[in-house]
Parts: sequence; structure tokens; C-alpha cells
Amino acid sequence: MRIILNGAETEVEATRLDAALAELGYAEGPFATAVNQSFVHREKRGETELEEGDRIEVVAPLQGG
Amino acid sequence: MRIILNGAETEVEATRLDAALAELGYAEGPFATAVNQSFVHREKRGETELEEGDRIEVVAPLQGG
Amino acid sequence: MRIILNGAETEVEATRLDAALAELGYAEGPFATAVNQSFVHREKRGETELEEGDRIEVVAPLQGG
Amino acid sequence: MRIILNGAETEVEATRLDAALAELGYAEGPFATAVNQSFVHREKRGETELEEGDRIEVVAPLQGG
Amino acid sequence: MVRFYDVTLESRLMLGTAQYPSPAVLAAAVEASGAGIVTASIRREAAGERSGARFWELVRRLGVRVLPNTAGCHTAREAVTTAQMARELFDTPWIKLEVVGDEQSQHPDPFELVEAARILSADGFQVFPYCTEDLSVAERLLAAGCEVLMPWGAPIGTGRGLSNPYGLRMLRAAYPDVTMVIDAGIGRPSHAAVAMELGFDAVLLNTAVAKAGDPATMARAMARAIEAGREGYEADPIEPRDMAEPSSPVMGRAFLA
Amino acid sequence: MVRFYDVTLESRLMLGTAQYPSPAVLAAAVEASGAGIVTASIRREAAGERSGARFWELVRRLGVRVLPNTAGCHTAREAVTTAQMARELFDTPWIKLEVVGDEQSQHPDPFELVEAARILSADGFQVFPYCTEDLSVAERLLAAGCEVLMPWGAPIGTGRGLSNPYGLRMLRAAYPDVTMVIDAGIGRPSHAAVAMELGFDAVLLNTAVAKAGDPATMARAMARAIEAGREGYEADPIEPRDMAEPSSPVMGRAFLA
Amino acid sequence: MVRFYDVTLESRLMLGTAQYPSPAVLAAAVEASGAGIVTASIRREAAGERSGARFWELVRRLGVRVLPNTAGCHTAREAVTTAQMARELFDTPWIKLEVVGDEQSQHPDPFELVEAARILSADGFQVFPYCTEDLSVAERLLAAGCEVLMPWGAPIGTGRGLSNPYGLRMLRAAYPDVTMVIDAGIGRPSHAAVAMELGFDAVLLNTAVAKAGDPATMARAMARAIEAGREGYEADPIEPRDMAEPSSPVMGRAFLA
Amino acid sequence: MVRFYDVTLESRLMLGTAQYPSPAVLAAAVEASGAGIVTASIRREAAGERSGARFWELVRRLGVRVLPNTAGCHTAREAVTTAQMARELFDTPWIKLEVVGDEQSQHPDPFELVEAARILSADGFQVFPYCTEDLSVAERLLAAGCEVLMPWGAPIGTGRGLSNPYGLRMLRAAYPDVTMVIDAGIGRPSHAAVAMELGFDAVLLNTAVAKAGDPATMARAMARAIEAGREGYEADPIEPRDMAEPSSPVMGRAFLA
Repeated sequence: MRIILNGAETEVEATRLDAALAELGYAEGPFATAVNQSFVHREKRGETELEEGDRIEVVAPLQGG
Repeated sequence: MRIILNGAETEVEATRLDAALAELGYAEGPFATAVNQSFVHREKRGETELEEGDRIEVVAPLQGG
Repeated sequence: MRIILNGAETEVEATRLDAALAELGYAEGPFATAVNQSFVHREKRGETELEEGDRIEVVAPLQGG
Repeated sequence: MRIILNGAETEVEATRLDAALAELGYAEGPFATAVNQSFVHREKRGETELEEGDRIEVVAPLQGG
Repeated sequence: MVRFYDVTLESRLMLGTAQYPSPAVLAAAVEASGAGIVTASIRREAAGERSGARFWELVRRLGVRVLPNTAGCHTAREAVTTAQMARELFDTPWIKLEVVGDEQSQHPDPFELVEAARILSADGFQVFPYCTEDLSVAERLLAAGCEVLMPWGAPIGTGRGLSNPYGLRMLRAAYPDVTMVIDAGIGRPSHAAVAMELGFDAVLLNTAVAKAGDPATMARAMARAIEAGREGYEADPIEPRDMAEPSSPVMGRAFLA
Repeated sequence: MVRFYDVTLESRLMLGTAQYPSPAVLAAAVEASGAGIVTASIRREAAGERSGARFWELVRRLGVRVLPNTAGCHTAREAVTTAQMARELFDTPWIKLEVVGDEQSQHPDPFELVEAARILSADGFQVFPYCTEDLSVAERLLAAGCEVLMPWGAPIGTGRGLSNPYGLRMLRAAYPDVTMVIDAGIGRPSHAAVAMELGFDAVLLNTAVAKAGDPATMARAMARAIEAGREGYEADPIEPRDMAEPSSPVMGRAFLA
Repeated sequence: MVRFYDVTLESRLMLGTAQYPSPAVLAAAVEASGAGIVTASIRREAAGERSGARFWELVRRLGVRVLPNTAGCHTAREAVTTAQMARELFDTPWIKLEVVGDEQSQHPDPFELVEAARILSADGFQVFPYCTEDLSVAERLLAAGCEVLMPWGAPIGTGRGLSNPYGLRMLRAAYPDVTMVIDAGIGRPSHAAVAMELGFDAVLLNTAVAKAGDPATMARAMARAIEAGREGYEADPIEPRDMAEPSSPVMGRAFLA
Repeated sequence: MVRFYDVTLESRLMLGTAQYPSPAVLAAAVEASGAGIVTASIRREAAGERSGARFWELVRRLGVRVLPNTAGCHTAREAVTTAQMARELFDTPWIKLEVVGDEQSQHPDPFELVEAARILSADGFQVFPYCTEDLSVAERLLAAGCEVLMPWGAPIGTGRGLSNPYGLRMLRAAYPDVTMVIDAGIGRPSHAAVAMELGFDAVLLNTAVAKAGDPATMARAMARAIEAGREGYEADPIEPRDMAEPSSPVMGRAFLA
């Protein structure tokens, strides 16, 4: 399935968000997620089904002003 | 009928705006009107029926900044 | 002899500055002196002869900005 | 005779200021003169004797702020 | 020449008509100012009062355009109704749209202002909104159809001059082609000149003239300052320098020391 | 009307003649400015050079008074000799007395300045001293015989506007009857207007006009700003207020909310 | 002591964490500042990148509270989603809400800002909105549930100091009991002191410290200036006077002339 | 560390001792300020009055150096005699040399000042002259032997902050190695910070502390502001920029719109 991960087209086999993240290599470490511009809580990733063309954002803390 | 003319309770016998204004003494001179906060065009005054408690504003030009 | 002490006319009998100061009641405490607008060092007071009409200033420390 | 004209060494034969100026080519036109930092009035040029090494300034009007 | 919607005028000064010692002084000030536009307001009139008619007659004789305002309105609804009454009274599509947040500071309320500007523009008005230097508000006012903006210099009646020249400069730079009038806060001719030097197109004044000791003279002074500031802007002024530089030539200086 | 010694003039602008792109532009700027006085300088001239004569001819045609300066002088002695030469050249007792402390900042040197002013006044000159806002220096210049003071606005050529308006205000207040001309540091029309609003009698400009993109337009702008500032001063301006107050009357406002 | 929602802190300085030459310099600056709160942001992270984790570890070791921001958001929707992600990442209900109108000036967009503030407050966030000095916007932010306001001093990164001190003073006066933090535009310690002297409760800084030649020293300087300004505000400063008066007593002066 | 002749001190604040509500408040303010130097004056004392002795005792207990002044002197002669008396009383070669032009503005008189500085320096005094930002005066004071200058910020007791920051900046730049103390005119901590950010070495305060509602707190605030300004100066601050620049990184921003 083709998705958009952080703005770049990517293929994943998984159809749920948690599995897709694991497949893409996001393991430990603090990160947060949104699908199609809506926040997906950490605990909802397992029940979030992905669809072709979904836009997934994976973000982490960064210095800021 | 009791109306509110420029903020003050007033009795009028007329039931249309144009007649009420004439009855109240607004004759010549530039003035504009609103009923219940909505503008009433000069040419619509004859077809504007008044009801008990209507708030009528009659305004004229004034110096301003 | 009539002198001007800090702007006010005063009579003294002494004719030297040290004696005049003692006569006027200046005893202990820090003070400095000028006669006719010129500074008179503490150690020169004994050799400073006064003349009729001399202007003597006696000053002490004061808060200042 | 060697003089300094406007900062530059110059030879003149004349020994009076008016003659020296004429010799140097200052003819018509508005100009004013100083010798050794002192102003020499136009009417005094004829009686101003020059000496070896005198510093002569010849100035004219110029735009200014 | 400055353009307000489809009208082009010579004078870059707009004059308010309130607070003068007398109608005669107002008339003298308008004349001395050379203003092409005066502002006016509306208010309740009692039957037979005739003061509106007298003011209207005065303005007519001055031979200037009138820009009615919605002074004192706090909501879009009030402002819209006021504008509609003003349009009928003054027979003009122009409206100086004031929607203010409180009586004290008379600061523009951007939310009600933008809403009123949308409604009035759609209704055929040519809106002159009294606003701040806020870029987002300006953007929405322009999107609503406004072709003129009237950012404040400082709160009405303060006479302080421009409170935020930097912010005004940014607003001017963001929309270089929009007609912008500095409205309110001017106290002295130099304040008006500064506004014009920043590239604004015109200045609206009232208190500074009306409450001056000599309103007509102040009106003329303001008119001159506005022209001066505009010409200064157009003449490409020198940049400020940190260090001094002699203006008289130093070459060829006589050596007299 | 402003008085410089025994001469009374209409225009409150004095214009410097240096740094213009061409004599024609200079002439156009002088004309546009309406100035009654221009400043000039002197410098060494080679035999047969004739540039002094050409400049002199230009100034004559402008039909304005000339105020020669002692630009570039660092000592009283230099300044005195320079003034004497200038008096002969320009045939006027007027001298703008500049005695500056260094080339860099061109700041007036009060010690040499006062000494030169004493000598020149005693010699019959009518001295226009270029000074700072220093009250003690002003006092001595007046005691020396000066009837005009020319305090700087900012260092020459900086175009920054008034560096120390508070100090200038104190100087103005200390000697309300002395003719005072703000000399140097003006960059924009608003700067000139501020100087006049502080109660100064005139402004002398050079770089701001000569180096503007369009000198004649800037000259006219400055002239207008100076008149505007003067009229503003005379018309008794409003005092700045801290909090906003409405300029349209609040009584009688229609209730439409 | 200053209160941010249910937290009360000693330090009135908040420090941004961006733009430092290195994490070590950032850590030194935070320590030198004594700040109790630092701001942070979020961004996309590639799988296995770990830079988020490293930054997070650094912040943890500093032992300060984190105020995440929504930097770069232009719409309420973006800001809401960003805030939600930040809440999960930083485990805090606090959010510094930035919704800006354009990249160039980074000015707050009041319309999107207020909408986002409403949504986030309703969702349990404790919102710190980056706003202007606009009184109507402030009123709506407070009505939306904000208990802290963060008006800008000047646009982000400009280091100009307060662009509109008068407007900020009016905002402070309108809501004397609301915690207000001056955010952005500070360049020098004196700018921070001025903000505190106007009665603001705290200052948020980033560029002025991070880009200074010596960030840790500048951080300490800013901390001192903020305390100085606050104490100055609390100590009831003298009013400026127009004319000089001697501070040493004049009575009893020796007569030596 | 700042050097005054052959003494090097940690604190960059000098505190005046006049105008406090009580000796106890004075003592508390000196302590809170951490000042290493206080100023004092002299005045006529009646026989048996003992107030001089009490003041002297108070100062001794404070454990700080005393810098006596010549407040109120209008001529070099008065100042010289006053300085000589002060040297005997306070047993120090230091003298803060004040020679002022009038009672009203207390402005330094450069002519009498320079003359007094010459006489006193030749007589072994270490002179701290209260002067203006005038470069020529500074040059002569240094030539007279002064190793410290005390330019005013604004007239004594006005609390206005620096009247002419540009002029002060030029003075600082002209003599970068001379110890310079801003003396007079400071009202708020931010004013003191500005003085230090301009590169001045120290600040002398009196009225701003003594007449504040809470002098000890204000003294501490001033001390902090002075340190803050100095550190800010040393930490190489950012330059002000005209346009905004985001402080949070824009690369890698999540796309949520």
C-alpha cells in the first residue's frame, strides 16, 4: 500500500498504524503521530486502519523558541 | 401603541412608520430610520408596520471624526 | 572684631583662626575651613591671622549626590 | 624669492603682495588673501612686503554648507 | 494624487468635523486645510430639532466630499445598520467603518470589523475600515473587498503620534499598492509628516486641529506637513548615517593654523 | 518673519550650497526652497582658475543673501582669518562661525568657538555660531555679542534628526528671545518640523537636500515642513494624552446592538 | 513569584532552546539563566534518527519544565493537531500556541489563534497564546479560557526591543491580573528590563541568547535584567521630571565665589 | 572590575547619599546596592551642631569609599576651595568635580570645569569631572589630567534616562580606554542597563534610589541592571533586524494543513 510518510511516498505492507510504524523502523524513542492531519494517540495506533494514500506524520521533540 | 423612540417610551396612534414619524413631528430635514436595530429605507417607511414595543431610531447627520 | 561666619556677622575677640573657632564653639568633630574664599588647612589655622570683615567658612560632611 | 603659495613652494620676483599676485597670474575675479595666517585686506596688498618663506593664501568663494 | 475607490483627489488630508469651538471655526479650518474629504457622524435627533439639517447645510457649503463614520459601534450588526442609515443620509457609498472594542481606548475590534466589512462590501458600500497595523486583519479586510485601509497612528484623541512606526512600516511594505490612510493619534504636524514619510497615502485628523488653540492655522500646518512628508518620501531622502561628514568640501581648504 | 541681526526675512529655511550634482540642480533647489539665505565657503584658488568667480556669479543670480562659513577651522585663529577673508569676498558682516574639534564628528569646539566669537564680534562681524545645546556655551556666545545661535541637530551630514531634543528644548527655554537656527543633522522633512515645533526660529539644511534623489522636490518639502512646524508651534497644539478618548460625541448615539 | 496556571515559579525568564551553537552551550545557557521553563518544538523524524530522543534527554537533565510550541502553524487546525502531538510527546497540558500569518513577519493571526485557543482550552490544554497587544484579541483569548497571554515585543528574531510600548502598557492596564509574558523581539538586557518595568510578569527569550557571542553570559545578563526590571516596578520608581533639580541640598552651601 | 585611578572595584554602581527618608534607609540602600563608592557633600556647620559628625560616622560604618563632590559650585575658584576642604574632611584625593552653570538645570559649565580640573589635578587631586558628552570638553579634561569622566545621562534629578544616547556613544567611541561613569538622569533600572550596554564603565545614581517608594529594593534593582547591562555588552549582543526570522527550525515541520 502506498502512503505518504512525512511528505514522501512510501510502500508499506501493514494496514494498521502501529504495524506500519514498526515495519518502517520506528521503534523506541519518543514520537507522536497524525494521520491525514488528525492526531492519533499512542494508544489508538493499534486500532487505526490505514488506507491507500494516507498522509502519516511522525514527529519527535526538537529545540524550539 | 407604546414604542421606544430613540430610547424613550412614547405613545403613538399610527401603526406604520411613516405615519408614526409624522405624528411624532418628524417632517422635513434629513433623517434616517431603523426599527429594532434594522435599517428601514426611506422608501420602505410606508410599508413598515409597527408593533407594540418596537424600538425606533431616528438619526440625523452630526459632526464626527 | 567683626567677622562674617558662614554668612552671618559675628563678633570675636580672638585674632587667629584656631582661637576664633574655639571661641565660637567649634571643638571636636570633622570640620574644614576657608577664609575669604581660600582654603585654610587644619594645620595652618594657628598661624592664620584674622582681620576685620574676614569671611570665614566652616563646613562639615553632608549627604550628597 | 621663495614663498609658499597655497601650500606649494613657488618663486616670485616681486617683493610686494600685489605685485606677486599679478606675477603669479591672479588678475581679476574675486579672491582674498592672507600672509602667514593673517588676513591682508585688498587695499593693503600694495603696502605688504613679502619675505623669504612667507606663506601666502589666495582663496575664492566656493559652495559650502 | 491619491485614489479612494473610484475617486482621485489632490489633497492627502481628511479632516474630522467634531469638537470645534463653533461652526464658523470648523468652516475656517476645513478651508485652511484644503481637505477634499471631511468625516461626519450620525446621531439621534428629536422631532423638530433641526441640528442635523444645519450641520448638513454647513457641510454642503464647504464643497467637500463627506465620509460618514460608524463611530461608537461595538458590533458588526450596529455598524451595518449605522452604515445603512448614513448612506441614506449622506447619499454616498463611502463609509468609514469604526467598530471598537471599548469606550476607553476606542481600539478597533478586528473580529467585528472584518465581519462588518464583509457585509457592507457585499451590500455595495465602499468601506474605509479603521483598523490597526495587524497584517492578518489587513489581509482579511482586503479579502472582504476593502480597497482602502485606515490604520490607527495611536488611539483616538491621544495626539501622541505613531505608537508603532515599525508595525506600520511592515503593513505599508506588505501591501504597497493599497491606499492607506493614517487615522487617529496625530497631534502635531511632524507626526503627520512622519506618517507620510513612511509611505502612507493620506492622514485623517480631527482632535489635533479642532482642539488646537488656533484650529485654522493648525489645519493649514497639517496640510503643509502632509505635503512635505509626501514630497520627502517621493524625493528619495538620504539614509541616516552614524558618523558625521563635512558638507563643505575639505579639499583646498586654506591652511591658517 | 525671523530676524537675523538687522535683517528680517520671511523664509525660515537656510540652504547650504555644497554637494549638489550640478550648479543647475543647486539653482533649482534654492528656488524651490524659497530660502532667503544660502551658505557658502571659501577655498584656495589657483591663478586663472575662475571657479570662484563662476560660483559667485551663480549665487548672485539666485538673488539671495549669502552667509559665508568658516568650515574646516579647528582654532579661533584660523576661523578669524577665514572670516576676514570671507567678509572681503562676500561683502557681508555675516559669518557662520564653525570651529570644530575633529574631522570625524565635526563637533563644535566650545573653547575655540567662544574665543573666535569674541574676536569677530569685536571686529564688527555679525556672528552665527555653530554650537551645541550647551547652556554655558550659549551664555558665553551671547555675552560675546552673538545675536543668533546655530545649535546642531545632530552631527553634520548624518541626517539623523535631533539627537537631543530635550537638551534643545532646555536651550530654547533658557533664551526665548534669541534667534536660534537648527543647523546640521536634519534628514527628512519631519525632522525639520520637529525642530520648529520646539520653537526654534529657522533650520539650516544642506546634505538632506543636495544628496536626496530629487533635490528640488526635497527642498520644497523641507520648506513646507518648516512652515508647517512653525505654524504648528504658533497654533498651540494639543498636549499628548495617555488614554484614548472618542472624538465623535458619545451623547445621542443610536442604540443598535 | 509568577503563576502559570496552577504552577508558581520563582524565575520570570523563559528560555527558548533553538539556534544554540551546540547542546552544551544550550545547557550552559539554561543553567546560567536560572529559567524554570524552556520552550521546545516538534518536527518530523525519520525512522531510527534518534535526534528527538537526544534532545529530550538533554531537556530532562536540565530539570526544567517544558513549554512546547506550535511554531510554524498557519491555521487553527494545524495548531490543534500539533498541540495534541506535543502533549503526548512532552506529557504536559501546556502549549505555547503560535498561529502565524506569514513566514516573513511571523505575526500572530488573531482569527486562527482565537479559534485554536478555544478548541485547545476545551480539550483540556493550558494555552499560552503568542499574540499581539490587541485588546480585542486579548479579550477573546481570555474568554476562550486562556489564563496566560504572551504578547509579542517585536517580531520573532528581530531583537529590536518593544515596538509598541504604549500599546503594551494599555494591554497591561486592561487586564492587570492576567499573567502576561513578553514573547519575542527582545535583543538586549535593557529591553527585557523595560518589559518588566511596564508590569509584565515574565519574558520569553531565544534568539537574543542563542545568537549572542557568549550565550551563557547573555542568559545570565537577561535573568538579572528581568529581576532588575521587576524589582524596579515593585519599588515604585520616580516619575521623570522635565527640569533638572539639584540632588545635593542647596541650603547651607558655603559661599566661596 | 572597573578602575578609578589606582583603585579597582568589583561594583559598577556608585550611590549618592542625599534625599533618603532616613539614615537607616540610606544604610539599607547602600547595602542592597553593593556599591563600593558613595558620594558625599560638604556644607556649613554651626558650632556644636554635630550633624556632620553623625553623617561621617554613618558613612564609616558602611565600609565603602567616599567620593566627595563640589555640588553647587558655579566657578572654578569655588570648586577648588570646596575640593580642598573636602579633601581634608574625607581624607581622600578623590573629588567629584561639579561646576554648574545654573541652579535650574545644574548643567556642567565646561569652561569653569576644565579650569578647575587643571588646578585640582596639578594639586594632586584625582578628579572625577561631571561633564556632558561634549568631545572637546572631554579632550581638555583628559589633557588636564583626569583619568575618569562622568558624563551626564540627563540633568540631575530628572530620572529621564539618557537624553542623548547617540552623543554618549560617540564619546565612548572616541576614548575607549578611559573610565567613564554615567552620572545623573537615571530613573529606572532599564536606563542604567542602557548606559552599560553602550559600553560605559559604571553608573552613579542618587534620586532614582533615594526617592523611590522602596529605596533598598530599587538599589538592588539598579545593581542588577548595571551588571546585566555590562554582561550584555560583554556577551556581544545580536544586532537588531528589520524583519522577523523564526527561532524554531522550519525544516522538517509537519504538514498538517
